[in-house]
Amino acid sequence: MDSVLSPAAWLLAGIQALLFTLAAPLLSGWVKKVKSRLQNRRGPPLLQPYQNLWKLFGKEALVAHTASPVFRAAPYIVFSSTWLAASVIPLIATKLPTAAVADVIVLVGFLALGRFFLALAGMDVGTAFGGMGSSRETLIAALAEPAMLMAIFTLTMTAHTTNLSSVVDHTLESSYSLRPSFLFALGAMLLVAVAETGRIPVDNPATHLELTMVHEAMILEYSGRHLALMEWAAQLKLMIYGVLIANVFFPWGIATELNLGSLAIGLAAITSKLAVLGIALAVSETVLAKMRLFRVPEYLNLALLLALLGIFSHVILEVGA
Amino acid sequence: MLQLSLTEQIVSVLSAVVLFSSFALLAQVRLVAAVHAFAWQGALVAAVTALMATVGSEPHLYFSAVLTLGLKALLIPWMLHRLIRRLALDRHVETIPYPALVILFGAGLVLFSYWVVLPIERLGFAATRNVIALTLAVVLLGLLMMVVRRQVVSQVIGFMSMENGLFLAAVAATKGMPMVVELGVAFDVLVAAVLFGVFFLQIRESIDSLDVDRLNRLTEAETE
Amino acid sequence: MSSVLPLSGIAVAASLLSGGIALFSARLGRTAAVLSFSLLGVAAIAALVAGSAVLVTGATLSYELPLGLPWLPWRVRIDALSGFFLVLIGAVLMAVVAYGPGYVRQFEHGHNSFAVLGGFSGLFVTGMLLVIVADDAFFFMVAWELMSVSSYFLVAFQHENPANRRAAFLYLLMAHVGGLCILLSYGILAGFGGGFAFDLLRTAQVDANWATAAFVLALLGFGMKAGLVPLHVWLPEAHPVAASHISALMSGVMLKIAVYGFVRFTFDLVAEVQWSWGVAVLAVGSFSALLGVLYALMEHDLKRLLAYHSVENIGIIFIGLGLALIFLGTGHRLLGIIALVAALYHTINHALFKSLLFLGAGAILHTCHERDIQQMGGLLRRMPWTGLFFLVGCISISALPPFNGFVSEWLTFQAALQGFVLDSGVLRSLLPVAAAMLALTGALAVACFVKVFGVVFLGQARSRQVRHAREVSFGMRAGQAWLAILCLLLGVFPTVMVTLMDAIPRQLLGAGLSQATAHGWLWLTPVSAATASYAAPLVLLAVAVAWWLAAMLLRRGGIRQCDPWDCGFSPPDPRMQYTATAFAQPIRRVFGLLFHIDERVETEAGIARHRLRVDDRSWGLFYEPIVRLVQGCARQVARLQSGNARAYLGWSLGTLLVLLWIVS
Amino acid sequence: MEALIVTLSTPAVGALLLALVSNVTAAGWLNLMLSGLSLGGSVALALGVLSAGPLTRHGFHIDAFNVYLVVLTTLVGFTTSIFSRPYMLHVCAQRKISQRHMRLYHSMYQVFMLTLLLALTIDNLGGLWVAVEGATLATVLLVSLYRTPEAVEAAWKYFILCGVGIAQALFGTVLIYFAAQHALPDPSQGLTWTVLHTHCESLHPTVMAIAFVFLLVGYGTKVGLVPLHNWLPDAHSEGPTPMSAVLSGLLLNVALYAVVRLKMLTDGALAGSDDPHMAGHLMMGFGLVSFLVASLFLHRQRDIKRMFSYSSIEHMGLMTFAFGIGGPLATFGALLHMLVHSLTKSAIFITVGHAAHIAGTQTIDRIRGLIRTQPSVGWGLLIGGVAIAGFPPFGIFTSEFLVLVATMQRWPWLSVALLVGLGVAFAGLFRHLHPMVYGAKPEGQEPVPANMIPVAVHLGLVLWLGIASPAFLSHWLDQATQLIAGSGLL
Repeated sequence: MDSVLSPAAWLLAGIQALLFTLAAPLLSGWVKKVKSRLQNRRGPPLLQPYQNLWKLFGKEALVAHTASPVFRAAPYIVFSSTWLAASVIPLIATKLPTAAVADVIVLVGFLALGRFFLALAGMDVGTAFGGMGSSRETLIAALAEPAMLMAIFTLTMTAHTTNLSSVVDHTLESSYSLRPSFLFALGAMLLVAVAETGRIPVDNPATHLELTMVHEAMILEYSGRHLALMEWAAQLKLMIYGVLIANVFFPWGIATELNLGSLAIGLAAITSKLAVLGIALAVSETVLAKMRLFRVPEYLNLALLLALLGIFSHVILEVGA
Repeated sequence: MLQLSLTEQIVSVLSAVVLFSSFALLAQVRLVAAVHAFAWQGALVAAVTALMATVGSEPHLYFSAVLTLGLKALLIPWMLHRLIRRLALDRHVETIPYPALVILFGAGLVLFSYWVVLPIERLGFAATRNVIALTLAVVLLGLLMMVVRRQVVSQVIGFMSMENGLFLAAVAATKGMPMVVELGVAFDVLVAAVLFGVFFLQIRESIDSLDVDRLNRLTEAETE
Repeated sequence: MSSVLPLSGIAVAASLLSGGIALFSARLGRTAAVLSFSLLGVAAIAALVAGSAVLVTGATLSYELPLGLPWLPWRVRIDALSGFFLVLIGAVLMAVVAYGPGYVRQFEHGHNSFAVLGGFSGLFVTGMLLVIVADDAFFFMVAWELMSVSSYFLVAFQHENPANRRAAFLYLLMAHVGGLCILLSYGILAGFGGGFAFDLLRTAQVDANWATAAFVLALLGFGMKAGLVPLHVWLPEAHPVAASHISALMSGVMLKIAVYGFVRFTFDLVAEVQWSWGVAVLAVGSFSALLGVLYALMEHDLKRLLAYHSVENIGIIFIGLGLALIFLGTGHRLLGIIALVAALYHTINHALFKSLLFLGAGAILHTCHERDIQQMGGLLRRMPWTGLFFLVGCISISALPPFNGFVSEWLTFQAALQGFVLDSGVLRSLLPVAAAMLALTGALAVACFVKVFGVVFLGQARSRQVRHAREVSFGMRAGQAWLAILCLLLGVFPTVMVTLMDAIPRQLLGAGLSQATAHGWLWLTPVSAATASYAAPLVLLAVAVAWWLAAMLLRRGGIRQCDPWDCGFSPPDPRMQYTATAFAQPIRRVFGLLFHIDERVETEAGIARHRLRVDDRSWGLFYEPIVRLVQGCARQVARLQSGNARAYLGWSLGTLLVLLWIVS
Repeated sequence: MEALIVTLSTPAVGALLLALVSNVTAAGWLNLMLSGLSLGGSVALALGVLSAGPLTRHGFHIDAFNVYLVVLTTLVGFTTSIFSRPYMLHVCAQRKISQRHMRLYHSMYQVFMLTLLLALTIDNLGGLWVAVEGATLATVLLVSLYRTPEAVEAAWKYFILCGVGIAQALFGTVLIYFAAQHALPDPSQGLTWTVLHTHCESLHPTVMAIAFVFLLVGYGTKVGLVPLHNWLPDAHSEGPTPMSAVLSGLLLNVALYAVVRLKMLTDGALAGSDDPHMAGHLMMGFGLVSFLVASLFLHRQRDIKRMFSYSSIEHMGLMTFAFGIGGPLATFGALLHMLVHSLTKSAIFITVGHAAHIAGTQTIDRIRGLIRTQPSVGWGLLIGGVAIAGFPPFGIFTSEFLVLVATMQRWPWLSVALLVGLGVAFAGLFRHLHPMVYGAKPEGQEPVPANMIPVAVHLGLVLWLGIASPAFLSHWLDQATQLIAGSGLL
């Protein structure tokens, strides 16, 4: 509880959250860029996402006359809940006071809250595609969420805490870091991350092909600043999963002391880790093709299986031993 | 060897004859003959009663004897006779399925009765024990008759012969029940007999026959 | 403190009187309804005050009533657990009192008089209150069955409807069987304790095997009432057909009374709990939670859907109770207490949000006369307040922060995550699996309520009467508002509630949960601050700030109304909307094994129709065999009554011979 | 003693008087008044016995066990006569029976009451037998009163089966007398129950065992124990409804009363033998079989009165079972059950009579929507059904609770059978009851003049007994328990 009372820590948490938000479009720009390169295209500039957002913010928002207040409120809720989720995750430094306010289960709760309103927004206007997107989104989420929680539980049970900051600290301090359970959990987490962020092979963020889209179907009716918020929230989500994987499974380099030097090291570390992850994602998206919707449950079952294996190997191999 | 007094011997013999008459009832297929056999059975019971009255100097038993004679040997047979004629059943011959088996079963019942009363030996009055066994057999045979006979009249005769067995038991084994009770019993039997008469007519009216197997409207078993 | 007993007495008397007054509705007209509901209001306030007084002081009060049998008088006792449930009843009853007068207006004309509805409502509330305060098994059973019977009459209320009759029959039958199981389980304890007073049961030295037998019977009995799978089948039949404020009471409160009974039995009356019981409860709870939500997803009758969600939430409560039993049975008292508090917290949460949702469904039914969600749509613009409150209910039941459902699920997760302290590897791996089931349930619940809210309140109206829906009266909205506010408060200030509930484990298990609130009202730290913490007020604040920031920054730029775009197709009409069936279709395919699906295309006069029926599998698996067995036995037995007098005489002769043979 | 004379002589005189009164309306009122007078007498008698202890004089014996049954009998007789008056007038107006038959009906009603009261109060086993047989004879003509083929058939079966049964009981009585001849100082008192009871240890055990078998089968036939019950549903369904009410509410009780009295003797005689609880075990067996079989039978009924007569078999089975268990708790429960079952069942039959009038038939499938047609009858039937199914706060729950508890203490595994039976019986009852009371009113169905006061009184009493058993009644029953089981509960 000591970190909670320190104003410096709060300040740092605020900065981290801001950084998180601002860096999110950069990450998706990076992935796009790498992907284009892999496909022998030049691709958009790295900062193109910022430009898109800026443009959208300046535009007039169109709202269908069949829409209800939920439609207009949803972007704000989706964005703010995703942003709150982001603020809980240690980005460049641990001992976050925000991680004490909301632990990892709350983080999942925030994401679920965002998804709830995103799906509602999809159904609000009463079009054919919106409902379809919501339906698919909730199916994928329903199957992905247990796998994700199980993967996280493997970590939290190892660290005996659900405070993400403490989990990272624990992994750093522990000498026994090459655990079979972590390996399985990482696998599960990677699969879930791909599904949850709507990337190939589960969903294709670049498509507007009616029958395959999931996320795009839900935000089909959005325009202007509403669309900008939704897009930004999606980019944030990608970033969240990236940072989660990067910092929870490979925490090395993150700042545990609140001094400028270690913070700089932390920033550099997370940047390079995310860059690597982005390349990995781009590679996998290039190599793989999108699945049919009803293959997705099998895919997520694999994630759940990995997560279960992780937790079993933890409670059987590591606790008992 | 049992030492029995003369009275006890006579009682035993008469009771045995009553038992025999029960078999006669069981086997008799002609209604009129069955009524006659029933009347004889009543007379025998009355005779035993009178005998007990003389031996035991129980004056109220004389009354019982007369009552039994009047009721069981005369009045009820007469009523049945009249009913049979009124219902035109004089020449009715009943078919009993497996008559030999029925008689065999009856014999089995007699054996069973002896077996049941066997433990009463300890009381040390062997004759009475035998009489109880005999009367028990008469009661069971009466019941058996009601089970195997389909004719309403034969059923009534079976019922009445059960009553005979009871009465014989009361008289022979215990020298008669208290007077009030016997009067009550006799009254009930009389009313029952009258009611039977009423029912014959009602049943005849409703199913146009006196075959109890056709009284089966109130069934709950599934009809295949 | 001395006023608690009189207050509870007032609560009982007022509810009884409310029923009595309703009987005169023929003469008094609308006055009777108003009077009756005001008396229920008195009962609600009295229960609330009495319950909170007991919780705050942690005292135990008892009293003996001059009723019952001479050597078995009815005993009353109010302790913290009773107090908690009194508060629960009072809170929901308040909403019903505000909501009821407006809702029952529709019964003023027509056959179904208010006399029956109000009369049995009063009795129903009386029964529930008495169950809570009963202190001996006999009185408990009387009150329990009073509750069952009066609610049965409430289910059968609109009995022109065959569905009501069927539901009422099924309900009463299962209530009866459940009641008998409970009676038997008390009987086992009483056999060892030497009497039926709860004090004697507490001190009974029960043999372990018999204790298990008693526990299994109690689980069956209370589980049947609570609606655990596969004993839940009455629930989706009975709750929807009752009047909506009664559904709220039944689903919101009566099921909780079953939880009360189970908690009272296992945590209070049975001296020694065994961890194996916990495993059974955990398994049953997990399956109930998962199957409940899956069946709910397939349902399109709004109230049936909510009823299946009750099954789900009862499952979640029992997951908590199962965890508590496992921890207590293995000697980890503190963790057991956390799990118990989590379960009880979820109990009150579910009471609040499920009542809220049922009241909302009732409001829709009241104005649209429609329960099929496939006929609804766009109601949010026609009934904004009801829609808002319903949304609160949806968020709460989906366990999303910062509302109350999330807090209790969070606590349950926290308890489940402490599984590493257990010695047995099997148990250690069981707990995370249960947690995963809980997570899956939660995610599916989100899916389901997206479906419900999306199809009912969003989009466009799918039928004429829905298009002409109007907002309901002030009282009906007030009832929903009260519950919605409570949902938010319990979500934002969990520490207050946990502090209040502290008296319960203190009394039942001899220790409190002081570390949970050790860091001030802001922080909920069930195990320790290092393990997990949650500051709900800060979360709410952060949401508000984030929203405000985003809204402030993005004020510029106008908004223009236009037709929906929909990829450039012509403006969609209501029939083009995604239906509830379509919404649930992917899930139906993924979990197809768990449903009994009857899907076919029928061609009639050249028109092809697609028919789809999705049913509960438990009917075919558990109930139909029993029905067939009873029918078969009855058919065999009926041969006894062949109609042949000679056969009857033969029976007599045979019986005589057999008996003589036996005695000789 | 005066009270006893009033109680007994009223029906005796009444029977003669009513045989002469040809005015149907007047006869109905007279019947009602006579029953009321008898009730008054019995209440006075009960007060006397309560204050002064058991009364044994002039061949009558009244103790705590039978005095409450006497009051119950006269009470149910009285309330049924209230119901019977308009009901039979209605039947008469429909020309189902003639005025002559009405005379028979009223006269036999009183004879029936007389025989029941006699059977309860008399101190002589022979007298008991005569009275029970008399009760059969008095009712047999009433069963066939409507003269339909079914009624005649039912009456015949009733007559022949009960006649055979009661003959077996007489054989048992003779055997007891026989045993008494060798045990009593004064053999001529060999049928006096009180004398026998004081000397029961010296009665020959084997004779008593055989005698008990005969008596159990004999009186058990009248109780309606399976498989001797076959007459019961027939007689109940075909006779006039007031008759069904008193048959089910009273006659069965009296027969069970006889069995229990004889069990007390048998238990005493067998106390020293190697199987001292033989009588109890036999009763438990019969009771349990009756209970379970009757509960299954309930599922297949098509006639409303038949259905409730099976319910009577079920409850009589439960009581027999409870008396068989013995011990204070079970006995108390059984005694209470006798009381509440009589009250409830007669109330139900009264309601059923009205229901059958409303629908014009007794067929369950054609009785529909009672609550809509005539709420008082519909609710009466429904609440009666709830009460008879054993739901609190009605008294049947209390007595079933006690019986169940006693079973759990002595025979834990049998309580499972009891619970299964209760569940099956409930399902059987309510699956038929539901469609009858609920639903829309059928075309052309009209309310009938119905007097629901007796039903309200009965159900009110049962409710009262369920909520609070009054102290005087508990003591009363407790004294009876002491008599039967040897020790009381209080």
